[in-house]
Parts: sequence; C-alpha cells; structure tokens
Amino acid sequence: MPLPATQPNVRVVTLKIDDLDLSAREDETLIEVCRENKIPIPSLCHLDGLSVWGGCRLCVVELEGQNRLLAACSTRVAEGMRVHTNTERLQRYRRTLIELLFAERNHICSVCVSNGHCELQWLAQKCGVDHVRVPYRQQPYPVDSSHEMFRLDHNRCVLCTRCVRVCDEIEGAHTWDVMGRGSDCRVITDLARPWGESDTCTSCGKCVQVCPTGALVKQGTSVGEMVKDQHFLPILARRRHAR
Amino acid sequence: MHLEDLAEKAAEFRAEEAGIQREVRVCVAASCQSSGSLAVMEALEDACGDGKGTCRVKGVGCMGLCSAGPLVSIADKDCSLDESVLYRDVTPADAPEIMGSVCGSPVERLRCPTDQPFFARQHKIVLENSGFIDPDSFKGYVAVGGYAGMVRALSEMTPADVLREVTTSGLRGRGGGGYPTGLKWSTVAKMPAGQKYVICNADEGDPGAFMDRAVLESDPHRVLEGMAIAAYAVGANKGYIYVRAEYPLAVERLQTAIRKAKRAGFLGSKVADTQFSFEVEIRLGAGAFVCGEETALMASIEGLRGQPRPRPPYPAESGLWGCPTLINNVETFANIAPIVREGGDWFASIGTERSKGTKVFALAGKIRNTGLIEVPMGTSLRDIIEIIGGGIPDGKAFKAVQTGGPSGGCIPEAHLDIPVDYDSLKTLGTMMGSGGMIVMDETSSMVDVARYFMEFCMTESCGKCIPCRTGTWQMHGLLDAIAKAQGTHADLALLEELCEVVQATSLCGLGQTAPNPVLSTLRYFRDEYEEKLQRAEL
Amino acid sequence: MSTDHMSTPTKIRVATTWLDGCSGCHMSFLDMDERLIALAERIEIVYSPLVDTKELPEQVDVGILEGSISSEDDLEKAKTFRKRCKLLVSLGDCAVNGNVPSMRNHFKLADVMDRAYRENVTLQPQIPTREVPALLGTVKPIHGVVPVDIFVPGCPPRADAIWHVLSELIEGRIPDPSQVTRFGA
Amino acid sequence: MTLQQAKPPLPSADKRWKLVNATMRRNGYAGHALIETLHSVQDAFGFLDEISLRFVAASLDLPLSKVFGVATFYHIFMLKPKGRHTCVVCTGTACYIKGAGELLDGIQARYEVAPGETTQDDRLSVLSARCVGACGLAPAAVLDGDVLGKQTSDTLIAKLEELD
Repeated sequence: MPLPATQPNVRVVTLKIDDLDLSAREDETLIEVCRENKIPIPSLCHLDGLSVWGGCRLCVVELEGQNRLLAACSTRVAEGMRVHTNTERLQRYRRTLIELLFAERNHICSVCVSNGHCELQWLAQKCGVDHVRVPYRQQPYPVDSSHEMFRLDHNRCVLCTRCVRVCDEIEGAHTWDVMGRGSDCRVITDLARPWGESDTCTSCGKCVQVCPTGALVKQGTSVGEMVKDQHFLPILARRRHAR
Repeated sequence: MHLEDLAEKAAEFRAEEAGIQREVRVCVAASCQSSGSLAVMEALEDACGDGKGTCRVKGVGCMGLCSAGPLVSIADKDCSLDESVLYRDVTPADAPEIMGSVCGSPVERLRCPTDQPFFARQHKIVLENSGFIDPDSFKGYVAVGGYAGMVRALSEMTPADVLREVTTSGLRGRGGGGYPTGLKWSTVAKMPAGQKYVICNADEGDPGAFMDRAVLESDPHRVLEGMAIAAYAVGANKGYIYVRAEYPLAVERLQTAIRKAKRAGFLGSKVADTQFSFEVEIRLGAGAFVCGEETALMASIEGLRGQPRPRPPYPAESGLWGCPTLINNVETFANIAPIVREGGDWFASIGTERSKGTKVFALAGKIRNTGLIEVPMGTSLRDIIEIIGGGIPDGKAFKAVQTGGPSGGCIPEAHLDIPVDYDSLKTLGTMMGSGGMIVMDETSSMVDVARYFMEFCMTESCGKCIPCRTGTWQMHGLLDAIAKAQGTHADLALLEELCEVVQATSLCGLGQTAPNPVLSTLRYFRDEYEEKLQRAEL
Repeated sequence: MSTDHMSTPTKIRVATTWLDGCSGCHMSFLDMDERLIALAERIEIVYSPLVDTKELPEQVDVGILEGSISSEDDLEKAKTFRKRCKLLVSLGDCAVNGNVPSMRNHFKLADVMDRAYRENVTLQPQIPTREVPALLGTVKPIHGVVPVDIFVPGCPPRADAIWHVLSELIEGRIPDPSQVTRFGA
Repeated sequence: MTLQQAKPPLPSADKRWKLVNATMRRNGYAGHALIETLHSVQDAFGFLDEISLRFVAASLDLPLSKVFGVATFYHIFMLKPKGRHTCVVCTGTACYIKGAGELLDGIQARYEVAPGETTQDDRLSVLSARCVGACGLAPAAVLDGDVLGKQTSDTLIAKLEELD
C-alpha cells in the first residue's frame, strides 16, 4: 500500500511508547520505531522491506485519547503520541487472534518442517497461547509439491501475503496472488495451477524465505529442518528503492 | 450559461407538452416492472391512442408503495381532484376502464388513497421527482427545475460558496456513517490542486435496502448534478459511479442520463458553457459487499481485488490512484442540488439538531406497506412503522425493527418512540446505515436473525484480516449451535468475547461492525438466547 | 490445593491416563530421572498406566490426561477424570490440540477405517466391531469435551516442563506452562 | 527501458472476442479495466474459462495470478458454464424474513441443487443473491432475468417445471 510520499525535509517528532520517551522521524511507522527501540510488537504480515499490508492485526496498539486501536504497521508517528503496546486488553486480543489462526487451518507443529523455526509457533508461545478455545475448522487443504525445489502446504498458510508481496515488489515476477474470498482465500501461482507448471516463477526462493510458517518450504526438508533466512530482504529493498 | 437561460430552456420544454390534457404515469422502477408494469404501460398506450396527442403515457420512477405495484397515476389538466389519482395493483385488463374514466369519477375499485399517512406523512427532497418525471428524459428533468443547482453553482458561486452552503446545510453522509458532508468536501478541496476524483458509491449492498436503486432508476440526472456540483466545489474533473452489476436497470438509466447530459453540454468539457469540465464514467461492481467500504471500492475501480486498506491515509488525502478523492453515496449526492438551489439554511431547517434534512428508508419485512418512504430526520420509529408503514399484518405483534443492515442492530418495542437520527440510533446499539428497515413480528427468532447477518458477513468478508476472516466464521458456528439448541453457556461467553475482539481489531468497517447484530440482539433479546441454551443443557 | 505445612505435608493425589496418543508424554514424565524421587515425596500416584491400580479413586487432586479424544472410551475416561479430579491437566499436544490423531479429521471416518482395516490388509480384511471402542467422527482436544484447567503443550513436553508444572502445583500455584513449553516443542 | 508487450491475437475467429477487445481498447488497454473486461467476457461467453483469462491477462499486460485473484474475488464471475436457465433466489433480509430459505429448500428437494450448482442435465443453475432490490415483493426470485415476486416454494417450482 502506498503511504503518501514523504517530504524531502523530514522532521523529527517525540512520542511516548510504554512510558519510554522516544524520538522518531515523522515518516516512520510505529512498528518501525518499536523495532528500532527493541519494544516487542507481534506481527505476522509486516516485514521490513515489503509494503504495508495491515492484515494480521497482531500489531494493534492503544493510543491515549483514542478509543479505536491502531495497527502499528500502518500508523505513522506523530508529535506527542502516547502509545501502549502491551496492555492486558491487547494481550487478550492477540491471544484470541492467534487462536483463530490455529483453528483456521491445520497447523500441527509436531510434524512440521518448520517446527522450532516458525513465527506463528513462536508468537503463540510469546503471547501465552497454550490452547485454542474455538473449534477447529477441520477444512483439508492440498499440498503442492510440483515445484522441483519448493513445496507449498496450504494447511499451514496464514494468508499474510508476504510471498505475494516479495514476488511482486522485489523479484518483480508476480507469480503469486490470492484467490477467493474470506476463509476460502488461498495463495496461488498463475492461474491456480500447480506451482511446478508456472512459466512466470523464476525459482528464486524469496517467497520461501519470507514465509513465516511451514507453508512455503524447501523440498527435502524434514521435521524441524526448515530454517529461513530473511536478511537479504532489507538490502534488496533498499537497492530496489534507490533506482 | 446563466440561470435565466436555463429557466428559458425549462419553459421551452414545458411548452412542448402544453397540448397534453392527460398524463398517465406508470411506475417503471424495478419493483413495479417485476409486477408487470411494462405490460400495463403498453395496454394503457393502446387505450390512450385518440390520435390527437392530448394524452400521454409516461414511464416514471418509484412511487414508493412497492407492495401495491404496478402503480399508475393519472393527472388531468384543469382537474383539481387532489392533482392526480393513484391506482394500485393495475393489470393490463384495467387499462380501458382507467382511460375511460373522466376527471371527477375515477375507477374507485383500483384507487389507492393518497391521503393515507403513507403518502401524507412523507417529506420529499431526494424523491421529489420520483414518480413524476420520466427518468430517461433529460428534458423532463430540466422542465421541473433540474440542473438549476449546478448552473447556479457554476455561474453565481465560487467553489468556496458551494462548500459554505453544503456545510451550512448540516448534511451528513447518507451511506451509513453520518460523516459531515461539508467537512469531507472541504478536506478534498483543501488538498493541493491537481488530479482529483469524485466517486459516487452506488454499491448499495445492505440486504433489504433499495433506496439508492430507486433514486438511480427514478431520477438519475439528480445524482449526476450532485456529483458535478461536488466536483466543482472540490476541484475535480473526473467522476466515477460505482454501481452494483445486480442493478442493470439503474446502470442503463445512468448510461442514458450521462449520454444525454453530455450531448446537452451539461457534462463533459465546458459544462454549461463555463471553464469547468467534468467527465463521468460508470464502473460496475461484481458482487462484493465489502466494496461499499470506500478503500475497497477504490481498489475495485482500479481493477483490483476489493480489499480495504488501512486508513489513514483517508481517500480525501490519498484515494483513487493516490489522488485526493471525494466519495459520497447516491442519496448524499441526491441532496446536493436542492441544497444549492434552495440554500443551506433551508435544508438545515428540516430535521433535528444534529441530523438535518430527510432520510429515505426502505420499509420491508413484516409490515403492511412495503416500499420506499422519505421522512424528516427525527420522525419517530413508531410513526414510521405503525402509521406510515401501516403496522404489522396478519394480526401479529411487532417484535423488532432492524436498521443498518449487517452493521446495524435490532430495536425492540420499548424504544420505538425514539426519533430517527444518527445519534439516537447509535445509543441503541444500531446505526442509521443506508436506510434499510426490516420489520420483524413475533414469529421471528432473534437468534436466527443474528445468525443470518453473521452468515452474510462471513461470506462477504474479503479475507484480508484475521479477525474478520476467521472470527466471523467462528461466531457463525457458535450462533448456529445456539440456534439449533446445541449451544452451552460457555459457547455464549466465547461468542461475546469474539464479538469484542472482532469489533476492536478488524481492519475495516465490515469486520468492526459485524458483531453488531449479535450484540444488539443480546442486549434486547438475551432471553431468547438463554432459552435455547437451557434447552441444550437439559 | 492444600498448603498446609503444620505437620508432614499431605501428598497430592495424582492420577494420569493416556487416551489417543503415543504415550510419549508419559515417557517424557519418566525422563525426569532422579527428580522422580523428590517428586515421590510430594505426590502420590493413585491411578496411572505407570502403576498397578486399576480403579480411578473417587477423589483425586490432579488428573493428567495425555492424548486426544478419538473414541467413545476416550470420551468416557475424560468425563470420569473431570468428575473425580479437582484440577485437570491436558498433557501434550494431542491432549491440547488434537495433534497427529486429529489429522484423520480431514477424511470421513469410514474411509479411514477402510484404509486401515481393508485396503492394506491381505488376510481377512474386516472392520473390528467387538472389544475395541467405537471411534468418534471427529477427533477433539480434551477441552473440546470437558473443561480443562491447565494446558501443557509439547510433543512431548520436555521433562523439565512437566517438572515445572508439577513443582508449581505442589507449591500451590497455578503454573504458566507457556514459559517452558510450546506447541510442537 | 521500455519493453513493449505485443497484443496477443484473438483466441479464435469467434466474433465475440471482438466485443471483449473493444472493451479493452475503449479503456486504452489499461490494467484497471480488468473488471470491466471480465464483465464483457462473461456477457459474451457466459463464463470465464482459462483461454479468456489468459487472453485478457496478456492483452492488459497483467500477471495471470492477479487476473485469477480478481476473477475469484467477485461472486458475479463464473468460472464454469451455467445451465440453460438460471434461477437466482434473493436471500436479502426482507426475503429471508419472508421465507427465502423455504424457496431454496424447495428447489433443493425437487432438483437436488444447492445455490451455486447446476442440475446434472445442465437445465438449471441455481444461485442466491444478496438482495435483488425487490424487497417490496419479498420473497423474490429472478428467473432468466425476470423478477418473480411474492413466491412460495410451490409457485416457484411450478415456474421452474415449465422450463424446457
């Protein structure tokens, strides 16, 4: 999503996040300022180097004087803001959101190649989700192993669209997109045909690296073996931007 | 062009009709068409033919009382019998008898009294031409004073003057939220000059609401005029009308209206011989309720999946293709021409302290008079339902009225005396919404109603944000269990908690308001839920 | 939980059983090694596959369930545990979220049975009807059928995690297992 | 750097492709004309198949996945051909309150098709709509474009039985 263009002369504002007095450039978003200052903010869709999506809602924060919660990833800082990132209410909401995700598809961590290296699993623990109160949807999803190097398991997809964005914004191939609506949404390659048949995919593997869960993985990995590496992203994003 | 020139044109168009002694108006809006009004119109035309051209059968827009369609009204020149006679449930076989009747002795058996409260209690601004003019006729619109607002704005007012009138009028957005229209316009106007857009949201998606459809089908030029005035005021030169593909008749009439207005020089470049240019294009929706949300609507116009994006930035700042964009709905634009024509103070004199003007409602459900009404803001719900609507049929008792569609709530008998305005409805846990009013009688189960709306939100969720995408699925499951008397008290507690989370964390209005029907039925009809839980736990 | 330290502390009465699972969580329990000795001084295992008692006593302080609810028998056991135990603990992912047993939920039960007892069997393929509990249509976590007080995810939860949970219970505190374990751990 | 994308040839000699092409041309082959173009494909052919999606994607120079994502987002677009007749049952609130559910149940019982499905013999497709705007005539259905108001399960099925 394109945020309005930044002014050439960027000013600095001061704000308070969780009783810490901080300064930030006025074109920064709350999540960027929090990450810079080591204030933990849970998030699944946001990734430094990709455009803002605002879909996972895990990064919602409270702003003093405002009833509505704000997503830290899509809210710019402003002078004098007083932000709370970890109130009891926010913790409760985040727990519920994570439970909703676990119940939506079939995230069985114990047999996942990303076990131990999964952002969803890690967030569940951080946010204190030790069980899921809502019923599981029990909807089976296919696994696409047609690509010679990678595999897609829809059962583990959280629809964060990081793969879609990295493919479009960084690689420039736009092989990925999302089809359908609501809970029937699915990430697809080209016309929702097997990934291995895609004539637009460059097999660069960026989608696999940015995927927070075990939905996109390398072929040949076994339980717990899929470790992802996203360090390339801010570097590439910066260089793409510079052009 | 000046107002005098336009008045001259109007007089000229009226003069063309001077020879007509009898005008037969047949409602050809969608609802009456569905009841067979086109065949009635044909039969009337046959019966009308005296060859002297003194009788004319004219297709007109919605007359309001849709449940009695096809509706036909007869206006005889020099006959003052309440100006016109209205006939209901007309069939083609009735045509000769109707045409044979003379002034003073109408066909009593078909007569629909117009002094009944359904007609007498209405106050028409938006629908002033509806049922009188031929929606496909540009001349017809001008003849009754159409485009006078636009010509006045362009020839006598600066954009700032227009903004001032609209602000003074106190008009608030009729799409549901009730955001002050003048403020919205001023924000777009204040953005630096450059490409700006005006969008008319005609994606009327609330199930049970058909106000915008009626306006578009009955008086399309009014909407174009409102948009043109808006464009002039905010400095835009391009407009889009985003209309549901499910409204083919409305689309057709809009296309005709745009074509004719353009040919007459009232749209396009140099509108009404001024330096102002304004092009309007129609964009078809494709069956997605979420596209009523402004950022999703803009995504759809851009040819993308209709998924909302976080706000701010608001469309006024960064809208269509990143340009400042003004979005209002059909009824809002339909109020503009009268405001400019008659002045903001006139408009502000109607309605309540904080909700000005009138509101069009679509009355439907278990109510005697189904159809479209326009009443001043502040009219009580009881007046609307019991007097104008004629109460509940079949000797049943009233239970609740649902306003605001899937984002709104149900109001019980105890609160029927509140005045209908944006703020009062909010205090009752519902909202104005676009104007759908569905009446329910004692046979309706409120848990079923909540489940119905949740099912709606679930299937209409775009899938972008977690709380809406999967929270609505879960809430629907819980409601379904409760409705089937299989739910537990723990289920109800979980449902209430999900309501809170989905409301607080969803990305757009669809998700944020999806729990409203549940919360409002829980607030007023909790016993119906409890009863089902008890049955489950027996 | 009793925290009566006046004389010798009363031992906490603990019952455990496994439902549909691999018994790995019980094995993990045994992995506590020498800590088991310390534990034995504070708790009394009144019913468990690990001990000889055949009857679940009427009054139990802590009930620990491993495995998911997959059969009529699992359902009965869970209900009995809930009735007789003051605190009920879901131990391990199968108990907490259905885990591997729940992967059959994507198939119709009849298809699952056919695959197991007919398609891959060469000698006398038949679906057993006697002396095995009937399977339920859907596998559920324990809290899907009875209220659960404490959840200890993990596949299996490490011995340290189980030790932490039991130690907290012994001290009269309600443990927060997410400090020490997680789904799939 | 400009790499001009050549416009693809029409998929076949079928004249209807020219209508589709005309829509795209009128919009300057801009990517934002995607939904308009899909409408024109559906108007011309009744549904969207892979050939048409590929043709539209290539003509508008849009990624295939994006075209498919849009085509499946909007409920009006059909990826499979419809039956000879189409019956849309309105499930808007007014129709729901007045018994739209019974209409659907009746159709289901008689023809064994749920909304979104087509009978085995391709005679009838049944759809549900979120409100056809004929609330005054609730419960309503739209049969091959004609609105049928104040229906009961019996009257609607009688109408459906008359179809060829």
